[in-house]
Amino acid sequence: MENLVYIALFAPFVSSLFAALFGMTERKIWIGVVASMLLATSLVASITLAYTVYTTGNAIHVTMMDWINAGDLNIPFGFVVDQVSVTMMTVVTLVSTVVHIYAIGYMDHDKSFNRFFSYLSAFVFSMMILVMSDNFAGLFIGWEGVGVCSWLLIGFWYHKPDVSKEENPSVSPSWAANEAFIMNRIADLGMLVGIFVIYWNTGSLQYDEVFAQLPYLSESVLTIAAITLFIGAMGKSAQFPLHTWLTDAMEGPTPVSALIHAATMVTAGVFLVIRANPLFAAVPDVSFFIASLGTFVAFYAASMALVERDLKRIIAYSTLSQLGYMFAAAGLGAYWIALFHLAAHAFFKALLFLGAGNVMHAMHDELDIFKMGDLRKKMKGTWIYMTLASVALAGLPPLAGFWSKDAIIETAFNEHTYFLWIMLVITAGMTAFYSFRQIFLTFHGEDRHTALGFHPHEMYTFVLVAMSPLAVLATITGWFMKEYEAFITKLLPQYEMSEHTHHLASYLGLIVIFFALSGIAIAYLKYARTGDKAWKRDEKIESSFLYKLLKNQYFVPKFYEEFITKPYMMASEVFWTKVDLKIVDATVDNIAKFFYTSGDKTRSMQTGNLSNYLNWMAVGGVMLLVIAAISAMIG
Amino acid sequence: MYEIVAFYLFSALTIGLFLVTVMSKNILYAMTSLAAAMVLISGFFFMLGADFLGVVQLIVYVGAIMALYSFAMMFFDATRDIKEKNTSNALVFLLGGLSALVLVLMFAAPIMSDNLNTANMLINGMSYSEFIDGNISKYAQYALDNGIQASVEGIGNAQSVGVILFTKYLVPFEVAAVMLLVAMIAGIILAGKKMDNSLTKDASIDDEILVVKDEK
Amino acid sequence: MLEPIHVSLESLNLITLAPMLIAIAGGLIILILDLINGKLHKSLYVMMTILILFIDFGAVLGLNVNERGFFDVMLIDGISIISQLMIIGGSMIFIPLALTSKRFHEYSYPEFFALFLFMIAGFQFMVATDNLILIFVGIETASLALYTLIALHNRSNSYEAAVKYFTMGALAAAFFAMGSAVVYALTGSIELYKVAEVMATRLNETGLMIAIFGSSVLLLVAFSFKLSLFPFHTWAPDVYEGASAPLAGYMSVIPKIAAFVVSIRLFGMYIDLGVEWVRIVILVMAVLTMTLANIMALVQNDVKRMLAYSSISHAGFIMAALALDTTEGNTAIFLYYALFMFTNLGAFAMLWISRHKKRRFDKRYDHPYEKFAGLVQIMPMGAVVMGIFMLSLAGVPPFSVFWGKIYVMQAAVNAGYIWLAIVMALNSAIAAYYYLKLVVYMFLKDPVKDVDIVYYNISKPLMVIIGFATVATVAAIFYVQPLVSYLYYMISASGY
Amino acid sequence: MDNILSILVFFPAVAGLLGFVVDKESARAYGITVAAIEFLLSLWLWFSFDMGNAGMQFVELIPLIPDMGISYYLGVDGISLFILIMTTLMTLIGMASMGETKNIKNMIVTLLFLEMTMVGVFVALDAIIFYLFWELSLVPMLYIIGAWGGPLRIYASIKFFLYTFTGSLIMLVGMLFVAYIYHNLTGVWSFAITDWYALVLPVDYQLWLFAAFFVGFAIKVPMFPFHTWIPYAHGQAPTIGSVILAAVLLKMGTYGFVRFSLPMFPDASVMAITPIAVLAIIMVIYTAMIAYAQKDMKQVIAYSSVSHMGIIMLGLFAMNAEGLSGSVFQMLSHGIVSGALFMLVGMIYERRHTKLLSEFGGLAAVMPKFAVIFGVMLMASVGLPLTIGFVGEFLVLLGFYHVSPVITVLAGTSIILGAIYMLRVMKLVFFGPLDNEENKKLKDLNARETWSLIPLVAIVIWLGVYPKPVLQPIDNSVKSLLVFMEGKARTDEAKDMIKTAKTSTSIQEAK
Amino acid sequence: MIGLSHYLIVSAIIFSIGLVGVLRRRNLLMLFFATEVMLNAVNIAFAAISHYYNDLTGQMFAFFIIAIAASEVAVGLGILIVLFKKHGSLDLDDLASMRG
Repeated sequence: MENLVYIALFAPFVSSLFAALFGMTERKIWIGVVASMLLATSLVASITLAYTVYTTGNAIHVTMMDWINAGDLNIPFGFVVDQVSVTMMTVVTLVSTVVHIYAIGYMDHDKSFNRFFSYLSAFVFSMMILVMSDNFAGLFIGWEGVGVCSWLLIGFWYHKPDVSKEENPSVSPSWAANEAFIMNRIADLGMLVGIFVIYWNTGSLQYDEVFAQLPYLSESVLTIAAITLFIGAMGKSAQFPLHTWLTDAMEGPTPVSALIHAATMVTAGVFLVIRANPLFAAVPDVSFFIASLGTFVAFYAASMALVERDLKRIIAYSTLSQLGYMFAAAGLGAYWIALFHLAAHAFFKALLFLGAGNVMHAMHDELDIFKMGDLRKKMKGTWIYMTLASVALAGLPPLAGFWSKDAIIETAFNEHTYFLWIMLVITAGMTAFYSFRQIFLTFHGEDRHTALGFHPHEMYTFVLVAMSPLAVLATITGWFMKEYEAFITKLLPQYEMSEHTHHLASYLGLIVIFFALSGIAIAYLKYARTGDKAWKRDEKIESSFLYKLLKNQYFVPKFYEEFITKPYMMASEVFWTKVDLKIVDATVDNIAKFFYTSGDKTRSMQTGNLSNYLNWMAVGGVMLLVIAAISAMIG
Repeated sequence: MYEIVAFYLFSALTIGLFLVTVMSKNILYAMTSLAAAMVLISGFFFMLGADFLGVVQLIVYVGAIMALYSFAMMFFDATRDIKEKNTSNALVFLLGGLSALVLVLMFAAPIMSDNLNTANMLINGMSYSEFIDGNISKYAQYALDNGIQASVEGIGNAQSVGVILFTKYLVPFEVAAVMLLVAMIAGIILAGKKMDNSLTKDASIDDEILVVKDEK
Repeated sequence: MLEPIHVSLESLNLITLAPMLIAIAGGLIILILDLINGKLHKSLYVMMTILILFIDFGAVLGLNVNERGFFDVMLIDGISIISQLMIIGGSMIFIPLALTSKRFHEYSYPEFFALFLFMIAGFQFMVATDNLILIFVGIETASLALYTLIALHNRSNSYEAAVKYFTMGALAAAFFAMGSAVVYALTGSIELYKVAEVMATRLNETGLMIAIFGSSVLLLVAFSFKLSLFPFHTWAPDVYEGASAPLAGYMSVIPKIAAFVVSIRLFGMYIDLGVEWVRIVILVMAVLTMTLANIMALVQNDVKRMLAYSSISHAGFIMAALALDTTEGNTAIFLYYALFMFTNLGAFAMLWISRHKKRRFDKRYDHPYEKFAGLVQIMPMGAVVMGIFMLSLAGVPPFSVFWGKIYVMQAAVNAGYIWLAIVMALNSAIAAYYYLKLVVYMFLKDPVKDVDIVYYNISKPLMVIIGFATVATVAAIFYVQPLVSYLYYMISASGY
Repeated sequence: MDNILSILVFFPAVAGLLGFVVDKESARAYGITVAAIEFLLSLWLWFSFDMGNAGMQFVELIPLIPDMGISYYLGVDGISLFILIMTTLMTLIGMASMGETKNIKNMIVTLLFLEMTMVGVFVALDAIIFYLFWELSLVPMLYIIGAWGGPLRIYASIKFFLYTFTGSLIMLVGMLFVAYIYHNLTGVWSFAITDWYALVLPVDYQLWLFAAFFVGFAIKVPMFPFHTWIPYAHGQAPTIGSVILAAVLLKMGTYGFVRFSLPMFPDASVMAITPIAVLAIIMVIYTAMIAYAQKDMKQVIAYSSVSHMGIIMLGLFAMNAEGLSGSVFQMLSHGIVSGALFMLVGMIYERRHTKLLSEFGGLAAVMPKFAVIFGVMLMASVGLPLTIGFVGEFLVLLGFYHVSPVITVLAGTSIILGAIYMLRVMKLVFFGPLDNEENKKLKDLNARETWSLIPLVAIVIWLGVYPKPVLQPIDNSVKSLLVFMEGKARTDEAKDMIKTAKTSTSIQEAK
Repeated sequence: MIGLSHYLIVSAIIFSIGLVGVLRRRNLLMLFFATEVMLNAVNIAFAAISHYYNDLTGQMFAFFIIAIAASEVAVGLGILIVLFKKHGSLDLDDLASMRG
């Protein structure tokens, strides 16, 4: 079994190194193929492990070697394959494999093809470390590793110049990459502090040892640890207020968006909360805060998606929103539901992104859905996939999204947090609306793209075939919810709906479905029709305050720009030119200058005139005599 | 009584003459008054019983030194009035006054004391022998017996001076001879003709060789 | 009538006079040689001088510690022996610098060498006695010879230097004489060991403090002049500039050693007696000297003048050690000078070999910094050697002056004067700037265009001397231990 | 080879002297060979180093000036061993990577002398010998900056020299005072650090002495507000100068704290935690911000050095094994990473003769190898896990958290601010369109440059993934140091604050 | 009765006069006169102290001071002569080529 663990872990690493070897040479398709095969190997290993864990019910624990030993601190490279991590492993490797294969098609014209695969596999490797590690430090390795890979991949098209865009502070891929990295770093600091708190209070960073110690820790320690760890999670999972990077990250290539910014990396935060569930369960206040924040983000992101024109950014907002759902579930204690939604979301969201990638590919990187319309005739396969994924996202049965999302909403109801429940229900409606707004504007309605000179064409067939597993999973995942529950609750706490909720479950489900359907209906009425009733841009709405507010993302990026970035730059400049050069350095120089000028002044006693010298001598002598006389008289 | 008169007279005269020496604009007056004052100083010496010193004062100072000065004065052609720019007279006199004040204060202190006399005797008696234990020199013996006294019954000042100069102070005396030799050599070579041309400045004697830096 | 006095020869302990007599006899021999044959080359005289000094050195080495001679006028104690050794040793390094490839005025006189030997005899008398008369006569013998040696360089600046030195020296002599008179008045003696004893009994007498303070001040003025302490230092830069480079280097070390010995005897006595006031005055002067000389050295344009100020500053350093009045402090004085001597003479010798007869770089200065610009490109070895001297002067380990510096500072710390050690440290830091300035010119700048730097004055003997100084500077770490233990032994043996 | 340390110290010096004879054309090869031999010698030292022994090893003791208590006393422990190896390594690599240099022979000889002084500082166990090498190291550096530097080189080099010199003189007074106390108590003069360790000083003495040593070390580190020499020194120094300066010379300051301040003045050190921590976070935050405002690539890295040194300082005063080991490890990490970054900047400077960020852009396209290595070093610099930079920074922050969570959080902003300025450099230099014509002709790294950087990349990753071979001996020595400090501390606060590791070896061994 | 103090005070006054002379004289020859004045003042002091102590040492000192004064004059005049030959003036205000 250990070998399988290492295979699952290191196959992507090998893939990355292999691609990196050819990183500076010209594009070779077979590198993509090899990388995909290695990823598939990892997938197979993960599935085998999953099966083993499923059948035996025991976690597999391996320790590779020591990493850091200092003082009493002892951090090994240890990996644990249990129900939670194996779920993540399977999801990650599965989506990655699909994305790798997809990328062979998507990136086929890019001259940095090889480099891309190197980065992508490296990302998978980091993600595997993140999910498999048996201690917080290992988690942090993966945590930072995915951050770097994300940085590399967002900024993959580094050569693009900075172009300022209205409403949107992101100026170029490299800018977005940096933003993502730095935002994540802010959160990582929180996470580091969490690790420190844990270490100094438990003496270890191993999950099992830490969790075993939890009962002995004081409330305040637990609270601080939970809050700081959650800050880490907020960054990676782009929760408010650290969310702006995620939409900007859409500057990266679409497979990256699918893999990193939808399916895997952004869910790391959720994973952390699930992983550290004993800790979070011990501090209900923090958990409730997490749930509230999650709900808020779900709504907040969905609201911004309502008016977005950029295909990928809409999906990004929806990702944000769904992450909010996951946090809501995790915060309410329904960890396994959160994990289940995480997996389901990974499948349909990756599918959605890959579909968007197809559209982009077809539209020559044009992303404005206002410039599309009626693409379904030319891109049938993509249309089907995206519609399927959107239905799943909107939460309509029998697709995956319905089961998981419904369970979350039900949980909110069950916990008597009705406000959260209402918000989540409304958000579900909004989700359906914006998903289908996007589908309709892209694939239905009037043909707007031909006039603009686009001649879209369908993606390669093998790409479409490669996407099929995701489509299948997006459809069927929900059907296995009960079995999964049985599997996962061996590790995670069981979440039981109360009798009351159970009773109302079907009604609750119906309410959600109703909201979703009405969202779709509105979207259809507004965007899907052709002819006279075809959708037109409405100046009035677009100039309304609410629209502008949403369009500008509640002015949060603007706020950051004006109140953090610019002041920081100004402060840096002031510190350098005013404080460091004018005060600190000048002080030192002035001390030196003082000596020099006083040297010049003292030098003037050296007039060269003997008479002055004699005067000096006499002055010195007589003064000494006078001092002698005075001091003799005094003392 | 006449001692008091003589003292005040000499004092007033010497001070006056020295004042002329330092204040006069005419170098001749300055020198003459200096010589006169020195003569008067020898008067002090005679009054104090230092006959030999008085004679030396007259011979060396008034005779030799003043003669040297007058030759020098002739050489420098300095008989006319000297123009001096005295920029900070106030400072000068302040310093002079202060130093006079402090020195007077110092000397007005009870320097002589009974204490001292006994101490002095004690020293003369005792400590010569202490340093070189067991090797008491003859002179020490002598001093032990007689003390180095200025006036001893039946011995003139010149005699005592002679004794002390050629016993105890023989080394300084000989060193003074060397010093005079040095002064003589110095005077001769400095005033000599050879100093008129300077080898130090004259490059023509051995041309400065310029090593021209290699052009690379 | 006086009985004839019989004095046995042994009781005179004539051996104590031997070293000085050798020097004086040597001077006379040179004068006689000149009389017999006036056309002898200077190299003969140089070698003669070295030989005489060699014998002199041997004679000093043969002396026993703590002897008195000649009616107790001569005092051969530890410090007189080590100071004589240093004086003679320093002179032996100095005198071969006469063997330049170019002719300079002073060396054309055989009298130069005779005067030089008389001067050394003067210094030796000065340090080998505690009789104020002999000290005075010794000082004057040496000084008069030194004035002449300066003037013999024979150009306008050297006369000026000689006049300034002479005039101020005369004033200092008057102060010394007056100080001695006060001491004599106070104690009835002019022999320091007696003075100390009598003064100790009189310290408590009312109204006498003013005379005690006054006597110390008058003597202090005289020796501060010799040691070039602020504000009596004003002659030093001008005299060093006017004198020839080797003589300036010589003056910055040897006469000061002699003056320090007398100062130790004099002011050590006062401090020992418990006249704390003297210590305070000396400390204040020492601190002012090192600081002001340092900051004035900062702004100099001429290397020689800079070195002049630097040696004033070093003198301040050492004067502070004197004020400590501990055995270590006194050892520090000699150790410092012993180590400083090589470096400083070496540095001045480097200036000497670069001396032109005409000022090629500057109207006024012989050795402006520009002259040394880019020296490393023209004469790498010369630049390195000069650089080592500069670093040594700045107190960079392991070069010689560093060891002196830490010994002085350690002595200050041990005596409880930590503030003094810190002042010394800060002064060393200031001083580093101007030494570094020359290093920067030599190593980091390009040569001034159109002016050829030439090692005009170099000759084999000079190279040997500089080589010797360099080795002594660099390898100081190896001989500091014997030196320290010897000096410490000698000084503690003589009770200081 | 019991006298391996002497050989290590004097081999480069002797080689430097002999180097004067070597022909100009072959000087570089000579230098590299000598540096390589020296490096191998230091590796040999490592291999024959007894990992289990926390005390001094390879001790050599020759009384030099017994009357002053000065002896030639060398030895290494886990702390100095790796700094020493890093010194020889960085000298070797710096020399190997050196581009076209005028007066190459002088440079090589100077570097060899510099190497002697640097090695000397890290192996000296006698305060005066330490001071000797410490001061002597200024001279070659002065020459390197002054002779091969930029337009302001003379100002920069003098500033460097005088600043450090002033500080170290104050330190010298401190040393002399310690020797004096030692003499008072024992009647023996000694400057041997190990002898001094035995001194238990009153707290007020400790404070004063700590302050005296602090001035010397803080300027070298350089701590705010004594840091202003470093932008000039780096800005003007040639590449090799910056590499050595950042990699080794700065470490002398922090090493001094470990070797002198902590064990000799445990109580004062504990009292100084807060002030030093405040200075350290100012260093971390303030200089990181300044680094962000820089227009010159090299200045960014120069200021980033100061910022990272702040982290090291913080770790030194964490008073627990985690922080202290982390700090020492961070010294190595910073040495290698900043050295490499300076080398990289130097390489680009050689090509374009400018370091201004505005001149560049899009270089990743024309210089991919360069970009990759720069990226690796950048990531190590911002402390990415599995690179060398993380281990130290993590341990330091972890360790200091035990002392003060608030300060740790503030210092922890270095991982954010570091990312901000480093990524800015990355973006401005490597990303964006390649629109400057001159940049289009740039050539990627040649074989020499690549091969001199690859070992560093390898070390960065090796020690990031498996730091144990290095961390273990460091940790051993650090633990015994802490045990020693706790045993020696007089005040209760100090005893409370110094946290010895549970796994520490006994006090016996510490002595 | 004339005591020691009287003599010493006269000596002090003359010494100060000499000092004033040294300070205010700009002509080197006249300046030398002033130094002679100072030395003479000291001589008076020594002779007087010697007398009152009934001890010859003071006279010896005075004797040597006279010798020293004589040598100083010789050397001083020698230097003045070369200086005068060079500068044609004895005014020390003209002697300031070295300064700073």
